[in-house]
This record gives sequence, C-alpha cells and structure tokens, in this order.
Amino acid sequence: QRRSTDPDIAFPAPGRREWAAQVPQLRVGVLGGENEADRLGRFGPYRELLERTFQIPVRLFMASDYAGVIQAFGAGQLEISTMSPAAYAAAWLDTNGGVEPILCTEEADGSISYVAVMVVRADSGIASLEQMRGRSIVWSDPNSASGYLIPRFALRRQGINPDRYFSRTGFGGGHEQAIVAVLQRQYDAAVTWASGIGEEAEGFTRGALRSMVEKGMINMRDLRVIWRSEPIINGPTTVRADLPASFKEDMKLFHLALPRAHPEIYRQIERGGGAGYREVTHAQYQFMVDLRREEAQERRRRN
Amino acid sequence: MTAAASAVARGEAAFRAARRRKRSAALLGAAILLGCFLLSAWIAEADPATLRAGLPRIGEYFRRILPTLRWEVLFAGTGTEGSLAFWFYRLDSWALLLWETAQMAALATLTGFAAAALLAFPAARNLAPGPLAYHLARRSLEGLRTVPDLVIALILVWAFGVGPLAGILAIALHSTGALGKLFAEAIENADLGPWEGVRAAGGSWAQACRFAVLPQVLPNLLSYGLLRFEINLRSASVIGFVGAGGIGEELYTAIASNYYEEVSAIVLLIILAVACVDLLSERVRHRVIGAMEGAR
Amino acid sequence: MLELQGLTRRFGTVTAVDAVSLAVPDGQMVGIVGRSGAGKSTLLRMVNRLTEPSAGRVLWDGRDITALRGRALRDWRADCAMIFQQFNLVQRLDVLTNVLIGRLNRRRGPLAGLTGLLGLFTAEERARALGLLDRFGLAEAALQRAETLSGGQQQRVAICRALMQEPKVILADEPIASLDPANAEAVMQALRQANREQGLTVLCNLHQIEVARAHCDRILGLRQGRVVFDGPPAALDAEREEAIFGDTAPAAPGPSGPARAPAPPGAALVR
Amino acid sequence: MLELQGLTRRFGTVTAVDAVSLAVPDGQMVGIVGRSGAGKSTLLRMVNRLTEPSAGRVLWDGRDITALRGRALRDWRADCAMIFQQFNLVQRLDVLTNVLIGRLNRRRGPLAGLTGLLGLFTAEERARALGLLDRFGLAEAALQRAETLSGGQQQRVAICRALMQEPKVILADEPIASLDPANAEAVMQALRQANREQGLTVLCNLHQIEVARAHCDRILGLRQGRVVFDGPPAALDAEREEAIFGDTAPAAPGPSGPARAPAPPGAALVR
Amino acid sequence: MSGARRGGAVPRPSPSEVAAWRARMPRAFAPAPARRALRWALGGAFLAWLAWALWQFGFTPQRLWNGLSGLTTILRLMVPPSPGEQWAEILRGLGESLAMAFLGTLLAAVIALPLGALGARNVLTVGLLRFSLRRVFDGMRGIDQLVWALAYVRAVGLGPLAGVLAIASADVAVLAKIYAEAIENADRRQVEGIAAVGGGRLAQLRFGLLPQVAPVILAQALYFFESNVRSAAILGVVGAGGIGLQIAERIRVRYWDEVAFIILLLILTVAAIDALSARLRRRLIGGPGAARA
Ligand SMILES: Nc1ncnc2c1ncn2[C@@H]1O[C@H](COP(=O)(O)OP(=O)(O)OP(=O)(O)O)[C@@H](O)[C@H]1O
Ligand SMILES: Nc1ncnc2c1ncn2[C@@H]1O[C@H](COP(=O)(O)OP(=O)(O)OP(=O)(O)O)[C@@H](O)[C@H]1O
Ligand SMILES: [Mg+2]
Ligand SMILES: [Mg+2]
Repeated sequence: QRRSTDPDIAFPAPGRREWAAQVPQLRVGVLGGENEADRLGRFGPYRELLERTFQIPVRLFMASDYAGVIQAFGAGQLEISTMSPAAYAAAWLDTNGGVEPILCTEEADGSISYVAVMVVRADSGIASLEQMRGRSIVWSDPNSASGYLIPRFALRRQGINPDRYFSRTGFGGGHEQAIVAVLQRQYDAAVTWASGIGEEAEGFTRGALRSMVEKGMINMRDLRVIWRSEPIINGPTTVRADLPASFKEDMKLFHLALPRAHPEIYRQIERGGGAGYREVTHAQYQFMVDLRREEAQERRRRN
Repeated sequence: MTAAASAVARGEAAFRAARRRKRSAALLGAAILLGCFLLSAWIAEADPATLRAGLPRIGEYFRRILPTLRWEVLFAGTGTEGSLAFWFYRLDSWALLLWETAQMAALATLTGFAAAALLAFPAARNLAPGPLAYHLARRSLEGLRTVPDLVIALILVWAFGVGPLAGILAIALHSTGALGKLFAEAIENADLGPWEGVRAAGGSWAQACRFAVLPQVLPNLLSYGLLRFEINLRSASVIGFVGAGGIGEELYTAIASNYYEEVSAIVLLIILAVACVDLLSERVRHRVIGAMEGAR
Repeated sequence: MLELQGLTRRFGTVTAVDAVSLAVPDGQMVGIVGRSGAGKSTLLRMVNRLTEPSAGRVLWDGRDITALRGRALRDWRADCAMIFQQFNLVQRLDVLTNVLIGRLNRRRGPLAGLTGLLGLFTAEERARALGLLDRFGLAEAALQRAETLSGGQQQRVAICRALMQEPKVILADEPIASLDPANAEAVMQALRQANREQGLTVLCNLHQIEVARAHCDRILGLRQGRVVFDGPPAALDAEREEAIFGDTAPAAPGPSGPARAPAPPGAALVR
Repeated sequence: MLELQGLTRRFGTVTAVDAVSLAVPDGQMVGIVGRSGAGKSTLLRMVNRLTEPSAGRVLWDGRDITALRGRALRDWRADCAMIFQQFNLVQRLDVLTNVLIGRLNRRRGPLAGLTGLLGLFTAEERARALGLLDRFGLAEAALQRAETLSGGQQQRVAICRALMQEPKVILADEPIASLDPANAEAVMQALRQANREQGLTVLCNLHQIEVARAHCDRILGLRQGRVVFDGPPAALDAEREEAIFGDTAPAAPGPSGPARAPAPPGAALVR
Repeated sequence: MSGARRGGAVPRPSPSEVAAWRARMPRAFAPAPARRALRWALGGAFLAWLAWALWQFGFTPQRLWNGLSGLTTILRLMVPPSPGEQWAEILRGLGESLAMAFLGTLLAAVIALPLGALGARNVLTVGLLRFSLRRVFDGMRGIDQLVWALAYVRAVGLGPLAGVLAIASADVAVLAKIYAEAIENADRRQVEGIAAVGGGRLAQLRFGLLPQVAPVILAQALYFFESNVRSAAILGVVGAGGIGLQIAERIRVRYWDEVAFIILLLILTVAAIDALSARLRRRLIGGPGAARA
C-alpha cells in the first residue's frame, strides 16, 4: 500500500483527462472524521489546485452531517468525499457497495488509527473494566463510532453485553458532554476518542480529552483511563465506485503527492499535524460494515 | 361650480403627485427587492435548469422512506415484512419517547411563555414604561434568541450536567427570546383605547397591561405559544445535544443510520402530534376570541 | 378648585389647545362646546394627563397636577374620572369587569396589587357595580362581553365605570353622542345629580348647545383651541353662538383642512 | 318597492328584531327611531343581508332578496348602500380609495375584476369621488389614511362611499351621531337631496327625533324589536313619542327583565 | 372610608343588598358550580402535572443552586471574543446565510400567503376543505427539515439550492398557519364595509383584509428570515456552508472566543434586521399616535 512518505510518488501533471467526459464537474464533500478540527481548514487553494491539475470545474461542499453526503452519493450527485469510518460504512451499505475508499490520513507518528477510551473519575476507585460491572456508563451520542458503536462492538467481542453488564447506560449528546457527566458524578464512566499515543496525563496527542485539557476545561488528574479499544482506522477519502479507474488513480496520486508537492496547501487543509495519506481498501473497513449490520439487526431484535 | 371644479382639479393633481411619489418609492423598493433576489439566487446557485431537472426527483427520497406494505399481510404481526406492525415495530418505545418529549417541550414552552409574556410588555414600543426598561427588555430578548440554543445548552451542561434539566432550560431560554419578540409585536398592534381607559381610571401600568391589553392579545399569544410548543416538540438538536434523548433524536438516528422505514413511521407519529396540537390551538383560540359573529 | 393656567398643546404645526386659562370652583358643572376639531377632547385629556401639555399648568386645590408622577399621578387619575368619546372599553371583557376596573385604584392593603391583577373583586364591589349598572338599565347585560353591546349601551357602561371610581372630578367627552334623547337626558341628569349631591366638579364636552344650556352652570366656547366664550348659559346669545360655531372664520379641524359646511345648493349629487 | 315581511332576528335569547313588516314605496325617506338597543342597526343589516334574518323575508320590487346568492347578492348590495354606525372604513387605505371602493361593483367588462383588484380607477371615477368629497369639505384630506381622520370626518367619508355606489336604496345607521350640528345638517340635507332628486329610497336610523321630524317623509318607531309607531311626522304626537322612548315598559336590553332587584335607595335614574 | 367622604356616588351596598344581588345574578359573583368544579379540577391536574414534571426532570432547588457555579466555565473562555484567523470565512458564511435565508423565506412567504388565506375560517367557508387544508399544513410541518433537506439533496445535489428549497418547504406550512390565524384575527367591520358595497370575495380580501394583515405578514416573514439566517442544521446537512455551519464547527472544537465573536456578529445582524422590520412595519401601521386624531 502506497503512502505519502514513499519517495517515488509524483504529483499528477496538469491537463485534461479522459475521465473528464464522465465527470464534467468534480464535486467534493468535506465531512469531518473523528478529528473535528479538520473542517476548519482552509480549502480554497486546495480546490484551485484540483481545478488547475485536472482542468475541470471543482465544487467543495462543507457538510456538518453525513446523512446528506450519503444521499448525494446514492443519487450520483457527488464524486468524492472525506468521511469518518462510521459514515463510510453507512454509505457503503446504503449504496450496496456503490462507494469505495481510496485513502486515509496518516498521522505525524505514522499511525493511521485512533482508539476509543473509557474514562472514570480518578477518585472513584475504579481501575479496571471488571470493576465497572454494575456501574453506570455514558456514551457520547448514538451516531458516534468511537463514542458508541465501536466500544459496544468491542465489548461484545470481549464477551461483555453492555446492556446488561452496566447498571445504567445513557447518552451525553457529545464527547465533551459525556466527560462532563462523569466529572459531575452523573455517571461512573464515559467513552470517548483519543489518539492513544503520547502522555496520558496530557490527554494523549489528539482527541477530545486533549482539546479539553488545552482549553483548561478539565484536568487529567481528575480522570483515569481504564480501557482502550483496538485501533480504529482513520476515516477514508471515498469515491463513487462506478467512476473510471483512471479517475480513482488520479485522485490517489494527487493526494499522496500533495504533502511534498504542495506542503503549504496540505498544511492548510490538515491544520498542521499529519504526515499525508495512505492507500486503503474496503477490507480495512469491513469491520465497520459488520458492526453497522449488527447494530441494525440488534435494533430489529429490540435489543 | 367652479370652486368645486377647482377642488377636484387640485385633488386630482395631488393624487397624481402622490401616485408619482408612491410609484417611484414602489419602483425603488421593487428594484431593491429584485436586486436582492437576483443576488441571492446567484449565491444560492438557483439555476432554473437544475431545478427543472431535479424537482421531478424529490419523490425519490420519500419513496425510499415509505414502507412496502402488502395487502395480504397488512395486519399480520411484527415479524412479517409488509405489515403495519412490521413498519411500526417500535411503536411502544416511540410513543413513550414522544410522550416524554412532549413533557419536556411542555415544561420548556410554559417557562418560556411565562418569561416572554413578562418581558414582552416592557419590550413593546407603545407600552414601555420608560426607555431604560424598553431597551433592557428588547436587548435581552434579542440576545436570548440570537445566542444559538446549542451554546446555551453547553453552558448549562457545565452547570447542571447532562440530562433533561439542561435541555429544558436551554429550550426555555431560547423560546423566551423567540416568543418575546412575537408577543411584543402583537402588543404593538393592539388597540390602545382600552389602555387609556384603564389608565384614566387610575389603574397602574401592570393593571392596564392585565385588563386592557392582555384580553386583546391573548388569542395571539396562545397561538404563538402553541406553535412554539410544536416546534420544541420536534426540535431534536438541543435535547439530543444534552443527552436527554427524545423523539427528535430518535428520528435523527434513524435518518443517519438509514433505517428508512423507521423514518417515515416516526415522521407520521410526529405529524399526528402536530395535528393534535393544531386542533387544540384552533379550539383554544376560538374560545378566547369568542363569538365574534356580528361584532359591530 | 381646578385651575388651568395657560394650558397649551401643539401637534406638529397644529395648536390644538391654545393658552387656555380657567378657574373652576368645586361643584361647578361646565359645558364645553365647539366645532369638531376645536380642541375639546385635547383639553380634557390634558387635565387627566393622558396628553401632556406643551405649556401651562393644571392645579387642583393649589397642587400642581402637571408635575405628578407614579403613585400620585394614578391617585389623581382615580380622583378625576374620564368618560371617553369612543368609550375605550375592553371589548373582550364582560361588562361587569369593565365597570369594576373603575375600582382598581381604590383598593388598599398589602395584597391590593396582586388581587387587582388577578381580577379578584369582593362581593361588595360586585354588588355596587351591579347596582350602578341597574341604574342605567344594564344589569341584565352585566355578563355579556362589551363588544356585543350596542353603541349606546357601551356609552352607558363607560359612564358606570367612571362613577364607580367615586371621583372628585368627572371629565366627560361627548357622553351623549351615541344616545337617544331619553337616555341622553338620563345621563345628563345622572351627571347633574352627582354634581349636585356630591359636589363633584364636572367638565363635559358637548356638541348640542341646547343640552349645555339646559344642564350646565357655565359654558365654555372653544374655537381653534382658544376660549371665545366663558359665562353662564344666559349670557350665550345668538351672536356669541355664531362666534363659536359660525362660518365667519374657518373652523379648521387640524391638518385636513376646513370642515366645510353645506353643499352648494345647486350641485348635482353624483356627477 | 322595498318590502319587509315578518323580519325577525334572534341573538341567543334576545330577539333584537321581532316580526317587522313594512312596505316602503320608491323614493320615500324613512326615519327609524328608537331607544338604544331597540334593534335599529340589526334591522338595516338584515335588509343588506349582512346579518341573516332568523325568519321573514325582504322583497325588492317583488324579488326575494333573502334568497340571493353570489353575483346577484353582490349586485343587490351594490344597489343598496350602507352607511355604518361605526363607519367600517378600511383604516389603512387613503380616503380617496375608500370612496372609490364604492365603485367596485359598478365596473363591467372583461378586465373589470382585475383592474378593480389592482386598485386602478379611471381619472373620471377619481374626479367623481373628489367632487363628492369636496361637497363634504374633505377634498383636502383625500390622500390621508382613513384612520387619521376625526370621527366626524370618517362619517362623512362613509357617506361619500355610499353615494359613489349610485344606489337605489340608502341604509344609513345613525349617520349624524358623531357630527356637530352644522355638519349634521349638511349630511341630512345631502341625503334628502339624493332622495328627492334621484328618487332614492332612504332608511335612516336616528337618535334625535327632531331631526327625523324635520327631514323624513315617514317615521318608524321601534321598541324592543317591534314596530310601535309607523306614520308621517305630523302623526307623531307626544303620547306616541312616549310609547317609543318612554319609561312605561322596561328599556332594559338582554333577556326579558326578570324580577327587578333591590334598587339602590332613591336612585332610579333611567327608568 | 370613601363612602363616608362623600355619601357615595355609588351607595355602599348593605350586606342584605349584596345578598339580594347575589340571589338575582349568581353568575356575576362566581362561575357556575359546574364551571367552578371543572376549573378546580383542571387547575389541580395542572399543578399535579407540573410538580410531577419538575420532579421527573430534576428541577430541585438544590440542584439549580449548586449548578450556578458551573455557569461561568464556558463564559470565561468566551472573553475576549476573537475572530480567529478565518474572519474572511466567517463573513462569507454570513453573506451566504443571508442570501439563502432571503431566497428561502421569500419563496415560502409568497407561497404561504394564498395558502394561508385559504386556511382561514373567515375566507374559506367550506369547512371540510379548510379542515383538510389545515391538516395538509400539519403534515408539512411535521416533516422534519432534515427530511426535506435529504429529499432535495437527492433531487438537486448538495449545495445551497437544496438548502434554500428545504428552508422554503419547511417554512411554507408554518407561515401559512400563522397567516391563516392573522387573517382570522382581523377586524370584521372593514371587510363588512366592502361586502356592503357589493364587493366580491376577492375584493373583500384585497381591500378589506390585506391592508389589515399586511404588517403581520411582513413582520412574520422578516422574523423567519432572521431565524433562518441563524439556523445551522439544514445548511450544514446539505453542505451549503453559511454562518450556522461556521458557528457549529467552532462549538464542536470548542473555540469559544470565536463562537463569541460570531454571536456578536449575529446579534448585530439581527438588530439590523429588527430595525428594518420596525421601519417597514411603522410605514404600514402608521406612525405612533396617527391612529387617534
Ligand atoms: N394625536 C394627535 N396627533 C395629531 N393631531 C391631533 C392629535 N390629537 C388631536 N389632534 C388634532 O388636534 C385638533 C383638536 O382635536 P380634538 O380631538 O381635541 O378636537 P375635538 O374638539 O375633540 O373634536 P371632535 O368634536 O371632532 O371630537 C384637531 O385638529 C386634531 O386633528
Ligand atoms: N352579535 C350580537 N350578539 C349578541 N347580541 C347582539 C348582537 N348584535 C346585537 N345584539 C343585541 O341586539 C339588540 C339590538 O341591537 P342593535 O345594535 O340592533 O340596537 P340599536 O337599536 O342599533 O342600538 P343603538 O342605538 O345603541 O345602536 C341589543 O340588545 C344588542 O345587545
Ligand atoms: Mg373630540
Ligand atoms: Mg345601532
């Protein structure tokens, strides 16, 4: 699998492509992954670069919610979009495999994943998942992968039925709210996302905890991490599957070579951190798809 | 005769002058409106061709969310695909959610209604007891409805933790701002004759509000209040945002997870609730307006 | 004693009331006459402080009414009942409550404000209001909404509200405009009776000069905001009447221009 | 000829108009008098079909007005102008347009509806309206909004609108209640003139019986919805007047008076 | 005391007179027993519900009191407000939002006006038709804005156009209801005046009703415009940008100083729209005091 750090990747030469006949206009969705700062990037120069390179009109759509992007994929109204793994799985299911992941972002440390973590108050005396039996837990919100879907999936894989293992479960409405709920002693534990690397006392290198620490809203001394999930792969850049292979290849090359060919533009869209992109395949996201299927079946079965 | 003729001529001249003035004002207004229209249409990319091509496809999404019901099994059990029971398989939990949400919305709307009714009298230009009270009331209403309810909700989460309490308070605050403005405008439209009557009888400001203005505007206030109740009933963002669930949050979950048939089922339930509130609103309003029949 | 000193009110370029000075001894009944737009309503409204004077003062027993604020102003208004040309009833409330509103400012005690706001009136107050309504032939209509009454009935409700205030002064703005002669007579007599028996001061705007002649102690003629006659009815001869109502000077009602009188005799009606 | 046959209207338990039968030959001017609440307004409103009768019929030249619908009803209303006690002007439109509205139903032709809705009136129609307004001293106010006029001025605008309709019948509900004597006289003369010169039938509610005497061919006395006098002014002597206005029967409105209450001592003012 | 002062313009009633009046007109002293019982029952039920709901949702004085300390956590982070590095983006978002809200609201108001007239009981006298029309409004109001947005995304793709259409669809029904009620509240006498000259239905609407309800129509349209400018949800879903998205994004990443800046910007915008609304309304209603001459 190719990655931006590979030395031999060349930026695509400017010029009109064959596939332009099929793609008269390149419509790009920008949908944040778990890292919510993504969309505060500056995308103007990036769009111009796309236009200059492939010489077709390019439109960017900054979306706050993936439902619209999924419908647009389904209706053939969108060519390419960045999205979270959960959103990708939803799109894949909704279009019956009509979308395909091509790339995901790579962090500065070379990883392409993050983890879900379970935190409790430091003074609660809880130090392990076992001690959570019969305690209460708060998820962040029902659409969040790291704050709800994945931890439940992972816990079930560990043989724990989250609906019975805990005395009480609930939603906080968001990552931050869930953490506040723990600090306010409304719940014993909360689940949120983190990069999983770096100093735990600083809230790891990235994640909800880290950004709250940076704002001075919490102090990690008050919290303790008692569980972390398997790594979850970063959200993919997704294209419509029915587009020509040459188009997909061009997109891959464009992004893979972007950090080195146009470091300024890359920095603007990634807001600093990151080492570029790495190629991915659908197989790497299959677990998300399974997880969604399982959720849907669970739901039908009325839990 | 000549006097009359000259009066007519003068009147006609004045009419023409007024018409010219009105016409040029109207023309200017229309030009500005047209300009704004074209500019916003351009920004919004409202291309007639796109519209023509796309509008026939609006039905697509609605077709997707509607279930495929089959006659033969319409009244079969939850397990049979194509039956009503299969479509509404979570009816019990949805009904419960709707009920719970209605309670939260009712409490929030009630609080907001009361606060707005108190603030709206000083915020009405024609009744304001003084410039200070007027500006204070106006500005606070403006602030309350401009600060996004999500921001209010997050601030309240830090104060009261997650759950209905923060959500209800956030909605109540937002409703106060939204209703207060509407109330103030209704009050500004009221007839001031009775107001003078009560004041002239030595009634205080509050008494005049209560006896002279409130009876006039009550039907309006009630209908705005019930409309706001309806909006709060549907509003998902805030209640979901503070983790208090609600039917709106359930709808968003169904939409985001593409549980299509559930979307239409929940929407139908909400429509039912909305229709109930509307019927109630109509009845209450006409009761308050009373038999206006032949009011001379 | 009610005194007006140089009372003036301007609306834009129109001077509705122009330096009216006047002293009304207690218990006098004054009829104010004048053409439409002469400033009669504006004059009464300034006494009650519903319209602020542009210049001049109103004094009651030597106290400057023009300077009152808050509670004191409300008390003055309660003492000085106003009957409006357009009744100013609360259309959606019933007749009884409309009359009881006259007592809002008569209540005292710690809970007065609250019970007043809640519309809790005592049985005694209600009986008093009903008695009053009955005197004007309206007791049966007490529970109807004001808006279902005929014009004359509404006028009488407004008068009941004023009497309910137990005022010291009554300001009546054309109290009989919508009434038939019998009711008009009854109302004028009621005002006269209140004036005689309780020594109330009454200022009463009237269109019909004969009515003023018949019931008032003193007549005030206004023309374009100025007092052009002031004296007992007996002194109001035809010439003076002409000065008040006549066409010799334009009787302009405000910005809308002269309210011209009769049509040119020969003019076809609809040309 | 306008005929009323057993016309009745009940509001709840109140019978506002009670089996009124009447034949008015063309070109007659009828004054309707009666106490406040006698049912005068309601009677006129039924002729114009703004209030539906509970029983009885209205006939015009033998045609049953009570059964008209749609276009025919509108044409009848256009032929039968109404001047309302409370003017019923469109407050936010200017005076001229308010008068021109009287022509809405007089326009014919394919575009009549459209130009009417757009408020496009011809110069000739405007001249006619301005001429009328001028006769009532209102030409200068033609472009003001109706709501800025004083009561008397609005009354006159309403009369202009009615005349603008070129009606066959005029129904006037207390057209002079808000006017001073000079203006009142002018309005009554205008009605009389229209009645004489164009042979219009006029039904006119009046409070002041002298006015009715002075201007009408025939006087109708109403009491509690029933006709208690019908004849020429000369026949209306003091005794008959007493029957209309007098105190012999209770003048109380509302549900027929039950046992009277303990009247406050010595205060039977109205009865 | 007042009675003593001047013998009473209204003689103070003796207890026996009060009793006599009470016997003659019991309704004037207290509502009918059945009404009173109903009132008590309803009042009691309401209070019971209120107490239950307050308890259920955790409105304890103690919790409210304790919570006050936490109020400042975010407010502290909001000062001083700062535009961040992307003030150009923010301004552009505001412009986009204004344009989309304007177009959507205009569309909605233009469609809602005739619909609202048809939904009013004093215009459409055919009860069944009106009933069904109002239920159609209910149906349209019940469909969430998000559902409209998705439907339009499938039709015209992502972008502002879908947002405009969704705003318009969701607002049409609400505005139609409000307009219908405004029309029902209008003064009947003026309409009667038109009917009395033989004016048809349309003429009655045009000359009798429209001048009366125009201020309400305008004020409501402007109010919806204002609230659409603020609303984030739909435009975010359809990827149309706008100020709502800008603020939502900053809330998500907790850039509170920038959130505060945008709020201030919004307050200014709202105040401007408010002032515009007041001016237009004053033109239509007429200056203060003009109504009474
Ligand atoms: N609020 C106001 N704004 C502008 N002008 C006013 C106002 N009130 C009164 N006027 C003008 O002041 C003048 C006097 O009005 P006022 O109402 O006192 O007359 P009036 O003698 O009571 O007439 P009428 O007998 O018709 O009631 C009129 O020209 C009127 O147009
Ligand atoms: N819409 C209505 N609802 C209930 N009662 C009504 C209604 N209209 C009229 N009435 C009653 O019918 C009776 C006659 O009213 P109407 O208006 O015809 O009297 P009027 O003779 O015109 O009196 P006025 O001279 O005071 O105008 C009154 O008792 C009145 O209260
Ligand atoms: Mg006056
Ligand atoms: Mg009448």
